[in-house]
Amino acid sequence: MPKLTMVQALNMALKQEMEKDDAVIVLGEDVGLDGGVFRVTDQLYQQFGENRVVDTPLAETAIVGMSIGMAIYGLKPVCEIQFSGFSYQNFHQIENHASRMRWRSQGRFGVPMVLRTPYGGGVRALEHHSESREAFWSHMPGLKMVIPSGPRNARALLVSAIRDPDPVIFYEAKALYRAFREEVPEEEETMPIGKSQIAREGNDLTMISYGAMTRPTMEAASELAEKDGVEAEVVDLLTLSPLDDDLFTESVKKTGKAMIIHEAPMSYGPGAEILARLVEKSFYYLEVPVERVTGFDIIIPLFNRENHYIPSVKRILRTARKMMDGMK
Amino acid sequence: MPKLTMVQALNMALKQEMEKDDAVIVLGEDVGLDGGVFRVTDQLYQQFGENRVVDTPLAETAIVGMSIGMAIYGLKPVCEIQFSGFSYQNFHQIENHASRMRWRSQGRFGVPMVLRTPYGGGVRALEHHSESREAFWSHMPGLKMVIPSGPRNARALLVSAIRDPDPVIFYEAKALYRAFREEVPEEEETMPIGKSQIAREGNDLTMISYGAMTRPTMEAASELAEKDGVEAEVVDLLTLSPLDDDLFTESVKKTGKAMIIHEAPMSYGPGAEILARLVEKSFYYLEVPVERVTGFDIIIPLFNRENHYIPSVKRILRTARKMMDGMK
Amino acid sequence: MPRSKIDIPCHVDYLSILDETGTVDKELEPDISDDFLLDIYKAMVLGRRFDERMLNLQRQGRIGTFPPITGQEAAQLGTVAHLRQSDWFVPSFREMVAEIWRGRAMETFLLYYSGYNEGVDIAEDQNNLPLSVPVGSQTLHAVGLAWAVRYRKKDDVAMTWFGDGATSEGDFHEAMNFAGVFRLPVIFVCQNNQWAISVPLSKQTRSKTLAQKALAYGFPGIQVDGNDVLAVYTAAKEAVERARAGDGPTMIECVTYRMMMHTTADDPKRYRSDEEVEGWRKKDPITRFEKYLIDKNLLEPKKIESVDQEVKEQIQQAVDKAEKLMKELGDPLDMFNHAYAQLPPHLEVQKAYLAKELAETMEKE
Amino acid sequence: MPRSKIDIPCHVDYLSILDETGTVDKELEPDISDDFLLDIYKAMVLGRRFDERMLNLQRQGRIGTFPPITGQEAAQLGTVAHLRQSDWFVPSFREMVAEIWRGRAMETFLLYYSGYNEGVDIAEDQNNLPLSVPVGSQTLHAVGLAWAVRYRKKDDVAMTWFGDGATSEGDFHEAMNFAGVFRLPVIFVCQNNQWAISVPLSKQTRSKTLAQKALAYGFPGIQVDGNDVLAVYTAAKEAVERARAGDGPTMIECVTYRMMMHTTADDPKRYRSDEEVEGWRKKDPITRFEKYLIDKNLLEPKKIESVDQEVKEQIQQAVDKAEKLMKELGDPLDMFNHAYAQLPPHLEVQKAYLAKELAETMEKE
Ligand SMILES: Cc1ncc(C[n+]2csc(CCOP(=O)(O)OP(=O)(O)O)c2C)c(N)n1
Ligand SMILES: Cc1ncc(C[n+]2csc(CCOP(=O)(O)OP(=O)(O)O)c2C)c(N)n1
Ligand SMILES: [Mg+2]
Ligand SMILES: [Mg+2]
Repeated sequence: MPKLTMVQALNMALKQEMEKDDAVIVLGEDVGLDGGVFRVTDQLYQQFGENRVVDTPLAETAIVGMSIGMAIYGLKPVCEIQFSGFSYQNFHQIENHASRMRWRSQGRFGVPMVLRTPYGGGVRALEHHSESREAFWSHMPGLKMVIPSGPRNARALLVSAIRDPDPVIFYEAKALYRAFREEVPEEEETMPIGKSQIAREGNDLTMISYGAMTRPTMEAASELAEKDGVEAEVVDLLTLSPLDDDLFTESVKKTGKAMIIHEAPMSYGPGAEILARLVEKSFYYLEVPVERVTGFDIIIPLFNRENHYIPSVKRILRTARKMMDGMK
Repeated sequence: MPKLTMVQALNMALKQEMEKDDAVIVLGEDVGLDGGVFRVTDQLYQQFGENRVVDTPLAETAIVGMSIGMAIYGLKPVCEIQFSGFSYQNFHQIENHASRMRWRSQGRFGVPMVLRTPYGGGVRALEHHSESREAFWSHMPGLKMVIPSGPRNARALLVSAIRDPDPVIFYEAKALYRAFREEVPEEEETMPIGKSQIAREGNDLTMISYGAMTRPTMEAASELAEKDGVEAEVVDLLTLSPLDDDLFTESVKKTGKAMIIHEAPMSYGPGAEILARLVEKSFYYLEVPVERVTGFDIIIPLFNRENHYIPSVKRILRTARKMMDGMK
Repeated sequence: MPRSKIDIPCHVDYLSILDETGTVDKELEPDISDDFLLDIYKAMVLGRRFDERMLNLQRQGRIGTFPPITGQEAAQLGTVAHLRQSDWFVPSFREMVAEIWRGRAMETFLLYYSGYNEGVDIAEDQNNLPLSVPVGSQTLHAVGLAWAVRYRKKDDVAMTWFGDGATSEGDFHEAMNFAGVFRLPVIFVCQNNQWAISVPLSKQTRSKTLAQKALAYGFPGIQVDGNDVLAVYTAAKEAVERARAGDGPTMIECVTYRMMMHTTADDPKRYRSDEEVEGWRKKDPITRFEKYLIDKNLLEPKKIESVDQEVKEQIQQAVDKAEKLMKELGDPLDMFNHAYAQLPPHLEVQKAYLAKELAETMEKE
Repeated sequence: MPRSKIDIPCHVDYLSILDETGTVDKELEPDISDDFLLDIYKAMVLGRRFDERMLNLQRQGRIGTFPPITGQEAAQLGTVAHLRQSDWFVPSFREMVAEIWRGRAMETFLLYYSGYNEGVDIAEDQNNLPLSVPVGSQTLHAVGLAWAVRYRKKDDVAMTWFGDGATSEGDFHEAMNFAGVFRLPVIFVCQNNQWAISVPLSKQTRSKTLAQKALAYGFPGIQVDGNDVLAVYTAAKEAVERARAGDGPTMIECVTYRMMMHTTADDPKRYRSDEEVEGWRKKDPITRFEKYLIDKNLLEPKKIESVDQEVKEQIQQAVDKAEKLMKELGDPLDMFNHAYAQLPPHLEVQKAYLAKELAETMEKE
């Protein structure tokens, strides 16, 4: 199995799906000759030509609006919005249309599109290039919101997203694009959308995270095991909507303690919903208050300070230890 | 004191602020001669002329983008987006600019604008005219998100919003526009943004709500008192962001039980954050799981079915009784 | 060439064939079969009468808010008449008679405007998008459909309707630009009815015509008398032919008038004069078309009456059918239908919650 | 008047005064004082040298990603040169030398592109908006500022810059339309540098010129040789005068070229040929302006050298200052500054949380 970065794994998913199904069309700004500013669509233009890999004018609303039309027709557009910070330009096309066309047309027209977009900080980028606003999409009925945490699941989930009959918002953590490699099988591999996974097993504490934050969470869990003798169970959500609340509530029923880690601002962020589900489904198992380790409720600072904004291993550990100490 | 509907009270707030301060400008679609499709700006055009009450072309992004420019200059634009369902057209202007211009300019330029918009169901309207998506705005750092629940506080909060140095999203419940009258003093009255209030006192159960849902919540509380001998305390949030979590956590410390009522879809909705704060600040006082009575995670149906979507008195009561029964 | 004039293509035609008195310009008269002329005529009358009936029902509280189309029948039918079954129909919210032409059953309007989701009912073989409320936004879907059509090597077209107000939206701009860049088979039909709710065209744009906006995107725009069904038909014919031939998009500005209120929730007396409305009444698209058909010996007073009768019967049948359907439809649980291709677990839970609530209520009653 | 041509105003000029060889068209030569000509020249050289130095620093990893401006000095300075202190400056993200002209300290660029929020530092008396990254979005702020200027009965103007790619965004359309409808004192300066990252103009629009897009909004557009500072200056002068006189907006399309990568994160070799770039190098705005100033006896080889020297010293001072500042600045707690006019309680809590974390870390170290 080749060892691939997440960029390469995503590229593989697109390439293979395009080879299999001529309804799959890639479109967006600079996705063609340039191969995308992060190179996720590298060489697709050369292989499939300009009718399959479409460089569009600079207009996010149109990219999404056109994708909706293409999807209604029966194609499977995979559009790229260059940075999630510019996906608010097309917010209304998703809220007003993509998420409800199936409902509005009483089942006549589905919108099997994928909106891929890089999100999150950690790559020393300019303003608007480091935000995490996955909560917006997660709150929209009719959408699916997927966030992989590494090359292998990124590839498998993107394939599933492309084949999904409903619109999928697919957030790619920039910080993971080239952070590490994983073995990714050449053969077809999919993963169910709407299912989380246990990234690490443990009985003492449940740590719930997703996307880029899965890594520092895993690191923190390792350190807890090594230094504190605490075995944390790490849940990697993978899909935020529909949210798989079975897996993490089961985990908490076992550990009695939960913390949630994300980059997005805390207030009204994804952690709130996870916390709410925990209370609704496993209240009587909770030994201590659920904790959230998240971005602050401010605009993420320019990159010189961003590592003080984004939850670090240290910050995760601090909270985890506080929770465990509270138990002594 | 005159007894006014919420529409009249809002109109009074605008009129009086415009009389006091020539920096206050009203703009939007049909706000001029027509007085707004709900008549909130009625007669302002006649009184203040087309330089103060500006009928704009049909373009929400421009209405907001232009308001941002006006506010940077030092004016106090109060723009109307005809229905909150069309405020996603201007989502990027709020996310990319209004909410962060003060921060981006390191304090040089504030954006003292108000975006008024009707939200919510219950008025037998067309598609896109009945949604509640206040969670979007509440999750954006740099904004304030205000939702009054009646004529008097609507008037006072709108005055405060206009005078606020930061951008305020001001959601007006359509269902309340003409639902009832309240005495509203002619004299200036403001209310602090960021403060909730106790709409009804009680020791048995805390019901947390805001906007249009405050009414059925109050009704349910009355019925609980009358029929069940249960005294519910009702918290009317008034501001969703910044969220006043002191008031409702204090209440829950007293009652030990909390339920949250809103029209917005449940998942990743405002209730999740309120629930999270309750857990973080009053976990050890919670006797039973916090309950959410909310809209479903689907597009609100066309009006024939909407009363089965929007939380009703009956539905609120059902949950409240379940919570109280659980205690017996 | 220091200060020189750039030679930009800036040609915009105005087309009028049947004048206000119903006199036809023989040279420009389009070649339309008698049957088809009568089909269009009947549809125009149907649209008018149905509008009146809906207004009536609305005033009686039997249906909710809706946007009347009176005055815009020619603009809608002259354009939609060119579409084949397989072409894509992408309406805004005021294309009632065009929707009927495309096969939408009349009773579905009554259901829709009574708040029944079942008011949208599109057969698998109908390439008709459901009506779209967010102004201007649907034009982009037409662009995507047209792109797909071409990708699949079909010669279908996508036709999309919108108002004068819609030309101010960013979505319109982006749709026009994409259509131009990709040279797509889209026809942009602007029903310039002079008003966007209370905002007159003069406050909407400083452009002399709306048609000329097409020039900014490198494709043709034409302005037509939108109350002259022959002119609209002719312009649309050219546009559709161009699109089918692979020669790209066209924008057609139909100059017409919104004779009624914006929607039944609106009171136009607040912002426009009766005189203005009366002035436009003289330009009625049906009266002049009737005159034309009489002159052509295709219509006589008795036939007019019989068309009217026939149409009214159809409408009555639709009303009856709708009222019957309303009694059968409306199961609240159906609100969960079509949220996704497959209902996800959390919605199963929520649906069960509602089912239980409904059952309990039943029990008590 | 059945099928008639509509007489629409569709005039677009192309203006060029100083050709590629530096030869001036005497008739059109603008009347600019010698001192001012030299000021502009110095600013152009400063812009070029600073760009080069930034690139150098970036390659050494001393600053982060930034968008070079080389080749666009004339377009920026020929326009901004007309602004008074009280006028409103509304840039995009590639107006480095225009920003310097407006008084932005050079060290702030280095701070900004090193990820320091302090890299934005605008004095109270500077009506300069901070740079704006979301393409096209800032044009609307210029419209709002211009509206406010007029409301306050001032004769200031708002000038806003954007690229060729930006003309595809809905925001651009809406800004142009509002400016036209309200007849506002805004000048829209399009730096058509032929590329939007990897997308060439031909894929951005099918319009022959970008200037003609103004016609869709009922106001004038002009295309100029954007590498000819005299032509840019002249067109901007007309536009600014018109705006100050209350005669509304103008769009100026400066035809220029992005000589470098889009940003330092970009590799243009992936999508454009070296020949194309070399072709444009011959049209360099500085070389030809130098030739003009030499011909006018305002410049001689020694003076050129001394300007270069002066500029390099200024740059070195800025670099030194920035490096010093970077050592002083950067308190993480400052990230809570300016979130709101007054920090709300929940942010006080979050700030305290960070303060505690920082203190603990200090302790440990
Ligand atoms: C994006 C958006 N903004 C506002 C509205 C509210 N609204 C509905 S129709 C309308 C006016 C539309 O005018 P025009 O485009 O001329 O079409 P007409 O109503 O005249 O057919 C407005 C403002 C809407 N539906 N969508
Ligand atoms: C709304 C938005 N979409 C995408 C981007 C990413 N992006 C930054 S610059 C750019 C190209 C801009 O091209 P143009 O307008 O011609 O300006 P230039 O870079 O040539 O100066 C793109 C796509 C962005 N900053 N904003
Ligand atoms: Mg109209
Ligand atoms: Mg460019």
